[in-house]
Amino acid sequence: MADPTTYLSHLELGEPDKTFLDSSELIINMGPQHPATHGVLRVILKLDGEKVLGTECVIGYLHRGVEKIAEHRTYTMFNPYVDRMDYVAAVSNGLGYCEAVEKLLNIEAPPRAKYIRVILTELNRIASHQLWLGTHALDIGAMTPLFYTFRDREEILKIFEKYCGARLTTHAFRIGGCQYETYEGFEQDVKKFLDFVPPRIDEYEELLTTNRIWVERTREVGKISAADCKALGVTGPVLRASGVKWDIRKALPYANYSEFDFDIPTGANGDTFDRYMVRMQEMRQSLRIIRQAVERIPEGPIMAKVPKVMKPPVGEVYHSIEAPKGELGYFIVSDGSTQPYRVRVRPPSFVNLQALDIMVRGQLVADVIAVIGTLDIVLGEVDR
Amino acid sequence: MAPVATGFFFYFLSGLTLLGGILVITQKNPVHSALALILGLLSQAGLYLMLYAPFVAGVQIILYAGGIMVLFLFVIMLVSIERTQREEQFNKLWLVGLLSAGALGALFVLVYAKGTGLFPEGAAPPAESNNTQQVGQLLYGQYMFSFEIASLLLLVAIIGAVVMAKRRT
Amino acid sequence: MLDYVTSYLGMNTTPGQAGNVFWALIYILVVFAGVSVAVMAMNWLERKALAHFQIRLGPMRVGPHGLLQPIADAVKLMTKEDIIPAEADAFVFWIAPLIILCASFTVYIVIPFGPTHAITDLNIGVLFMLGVSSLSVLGVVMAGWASNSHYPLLGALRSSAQMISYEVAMGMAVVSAILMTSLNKTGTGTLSMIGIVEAQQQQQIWFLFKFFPFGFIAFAIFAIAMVAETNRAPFDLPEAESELTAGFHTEYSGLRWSLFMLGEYAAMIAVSSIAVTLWLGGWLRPFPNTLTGATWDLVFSLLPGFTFLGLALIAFIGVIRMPKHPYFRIQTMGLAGFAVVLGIIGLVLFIPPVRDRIQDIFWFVAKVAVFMYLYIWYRATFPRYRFDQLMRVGWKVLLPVAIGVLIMTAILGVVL
Amino acid sequence: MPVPWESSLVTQLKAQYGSGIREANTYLGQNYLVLDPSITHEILEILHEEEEFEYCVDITAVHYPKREKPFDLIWILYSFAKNQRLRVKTMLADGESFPSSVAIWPTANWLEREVYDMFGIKFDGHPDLKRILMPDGWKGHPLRKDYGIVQQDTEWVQVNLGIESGQ
Repeated sequence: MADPTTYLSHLELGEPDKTFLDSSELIINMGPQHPATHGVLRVILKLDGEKVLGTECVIGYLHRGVEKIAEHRTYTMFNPYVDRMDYVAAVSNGLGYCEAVEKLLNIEAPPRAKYIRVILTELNRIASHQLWLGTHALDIGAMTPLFYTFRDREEILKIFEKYCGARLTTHAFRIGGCQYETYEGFEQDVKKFLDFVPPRIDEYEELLTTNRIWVERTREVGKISAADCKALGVTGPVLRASGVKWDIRKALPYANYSEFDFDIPTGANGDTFDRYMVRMQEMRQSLRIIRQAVERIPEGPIMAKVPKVMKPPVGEVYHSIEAPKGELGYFIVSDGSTQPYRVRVRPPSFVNLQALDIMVRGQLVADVIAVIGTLDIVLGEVDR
Repeated sequence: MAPVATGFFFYFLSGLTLLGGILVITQKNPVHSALALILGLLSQAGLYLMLYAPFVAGVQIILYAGGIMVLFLFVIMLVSIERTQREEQFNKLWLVGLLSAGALGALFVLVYAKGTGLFPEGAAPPAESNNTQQVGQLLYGQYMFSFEIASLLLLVAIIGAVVMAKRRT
Repeated sequence: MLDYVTSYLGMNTTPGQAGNVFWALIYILVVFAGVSVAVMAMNWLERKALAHFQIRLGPMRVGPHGLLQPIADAVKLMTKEDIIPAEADAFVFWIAPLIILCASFTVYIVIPFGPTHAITDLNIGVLFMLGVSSLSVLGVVMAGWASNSHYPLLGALRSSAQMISYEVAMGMAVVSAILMTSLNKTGTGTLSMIGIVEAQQQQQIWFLFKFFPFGFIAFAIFAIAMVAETNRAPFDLPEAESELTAGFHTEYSGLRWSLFMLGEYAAMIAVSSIAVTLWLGGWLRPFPNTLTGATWDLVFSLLPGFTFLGLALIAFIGVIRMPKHPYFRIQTMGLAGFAVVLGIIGLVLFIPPVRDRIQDIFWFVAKVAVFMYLYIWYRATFPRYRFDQLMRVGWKVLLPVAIGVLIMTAILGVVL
Repeated sequence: MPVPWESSLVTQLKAQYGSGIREANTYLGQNYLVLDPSITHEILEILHEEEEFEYCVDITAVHYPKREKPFDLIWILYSFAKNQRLRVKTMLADGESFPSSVAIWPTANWLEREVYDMFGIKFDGHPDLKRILMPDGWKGHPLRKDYGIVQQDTEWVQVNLGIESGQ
């Protein structure tokens, strides 16, 4: 492994404060094995005491070459692979990929399939946010919320398991609709979950939102302005917490999101606390969407007429959805054969992670942890 | 309540103090020096206890060993150890060193020879129970002025430190 | 020989003051063993209580309800490989955990579990306790430095700054309690731990409630500072797991690591004991002045026995609720045995001579146990402070308030 | 089939650059421009400065080994104000480098590094052009079509991992 200092050569680092001790800067290698880097992220920190002068992310430890694999699989065969990128929001990944291929094939999923997709995707969003909340709180030192969120996430995973037999990498959707009809009692299960989870979200908030230490640890930490967000391509809750009311579900609706009534929660300061509040609100909005969807879900087929052998016409398409972490896009090039010529995944975590450096400059080591947590990255998606 | 093995403990603690002192100046690694200094300070606290001055002993532990030495270590840890280890440990002023050591020795001998009157022999040790009160009454009564002057000195030092730290901006 | 052994029994003083070396040794052994057992019990209790806070079960495998888990842990830690990193300063690395352990255990010399149940009673008792417990920071700093690694070094820097800062506020709060002792008939205060409790007895009030709210504020400051002093959540920055992996003891393993843990828990019990002694009336039972008379004395003296009987009952309920599967037979028997032992202890505590002797210790331990529970509660509830916030709380909030309380206590003491 | 994209932007660009705008089409409701490499960087700047495409969604490439200019370099842009997405495409020869757009969109930093890592396209003026997902010192650019799916840098694996093969 190369000397960490070489990685930092290009950074324009501020001079450390000159003290009478003239303490030399400390270079700390955080990760790839570290309890708070959420996987195998490696961050090289340049410190003056505890103050961060600069960071450099070293990623790729989990690189599996998903995009290369896609070129050697048929469209259908590649579908399960996308679940392995953002594995805590596998359903969203599948939705994005299926819709992109459907667009390329110029087919449309039937209404019932769309409703099922929306219900499962929004459930997955809640699950992803719950996992984020638990680990983020754990990073900042509050142990207990982790177990509460995992307890409640379990209910979502149970619904997934009953629906498609898998809990994490669900492979819930197929190109053209859904493989499975909902199971007996699906709607009851979802409705039960809708009644059961809002008090639980209140419970998390009770533990954290009014906790003075939590507020002090998150307010004014890792601030990022709306302009910086746009310039760095940061999307999702991070962008919304900086005050930009932009959500692909509203801006460029996909599936049948345009039929539902929901709000886009935004923050004002763009700090860690705002991002926390935005995600908490998003969970409640997702519940709203699911409630509407469950009440209105129509009868009918769940699979469109899809050719047995998928050969999309020559052309390319870019389709993106609002994954729990931000804009998840698929750029697919077809050469008219059964295999995609090129699949490019635009991963939200990868792009958002770029903002880490400007978010932590001049702050303390403890804030780096808080900011990594608040960016809500999944290394499987960063490295693909 | 005769103390147990007074003689043994006196020599033991004195020996430790001397050992600590010697190690402080001979150790190359500043952290080891600081640790030796702590050893010396702690055994001094033991000597104070033997002099029926438990309050002074307690203050010695809490201030020197617990407070000041931690700050020492704090500073030492921030300084590059490798550099200090390469440096020459003793400078070459043998003559001055010998002279001052001789002068100090002479002073000790002088005091020992002439100063017997200063140390009343067989003075009854003060009762241990109100030692703290006595220290307090002396400090805030008889030696009030010098005590306050000393605290003023510390205040000056604090202000100086703040000024030095502020200047860099 | 026998005379020498029995010579102490009739005395009304601690063995240290009596100069009785033999009994002092016995006391030291008893306290050392007791504290070690308490640390193990605390270990089990913390994991169990924390687990129940977090809707988990906690240890369940080793022994009934994980009761033998601390022993299993101890065995595991002792048999683990003892690693000294190649780049470490071996001597300092070796001595650092010993310093922490010594500092935490030496403190117990002056802790009064009862009017005569202390190893000795120094007349600088409180000063001695603060001084010796402040030495443990040396161990932390040395451990962090000797590991020759960045994370431990940062942990050591944090902890030395933190412990020194909070010691100041802590000392101020302690001084205001000591001032209260000087408000007795003779007008002289005391630093002796036993003397402080006796002063509360004479003045017929726990210092917690004296000059309300000033006694209470001083106590609160101490209660906060002592959490910081022992590096526990929410002030556990030196060993902040998510930031510095394990802080100053990142490079330690096996037995040496367990010495750190032993020292930490022993220090927690020790500082809680100071708080109990200074503000909560030490070994005095609740309401010694309002609920007087032979009947109340009897009622309160029966409580220790009932406490153990209650614990036995809980264990017995556990036995009943054990699954009936033969796989659990040994565990059920073990738990039943534990219940019987608890019950026997409870019954023994009803025997009048034992009852009278054990009361003081019972109340002292019960009060300390409340603090131990608070430690667990904090850990389950609070996020961690950031370093600058920690310093701000210490220097800009706790210290000025402590000085203000000190001044007010002095004024009220003279006026009233 | 792609249909011509009619808009004021296209008209304006065509008026200014003429044949440099090789295609301006809409396919499946998605607009894209195919530009001559010599003017692409300039147009990207114009799109950012004047047309409010302030969000660079993605930068990627596609490899067509049989073509004369084998690389498609693709920018996906988005305008918050217009709520419009736009794809800009240009073609590059192997070994040809292209001006970096980090100065236009800072987000291009990592995205261009990934393109370099996966395709070997160099970006001039990039502040820190080095591999991002593959290890430093790896030979070959995996997403090129001539790079086999089980191919690996055997030498790197032997030196750095101390094993014969990563497969």
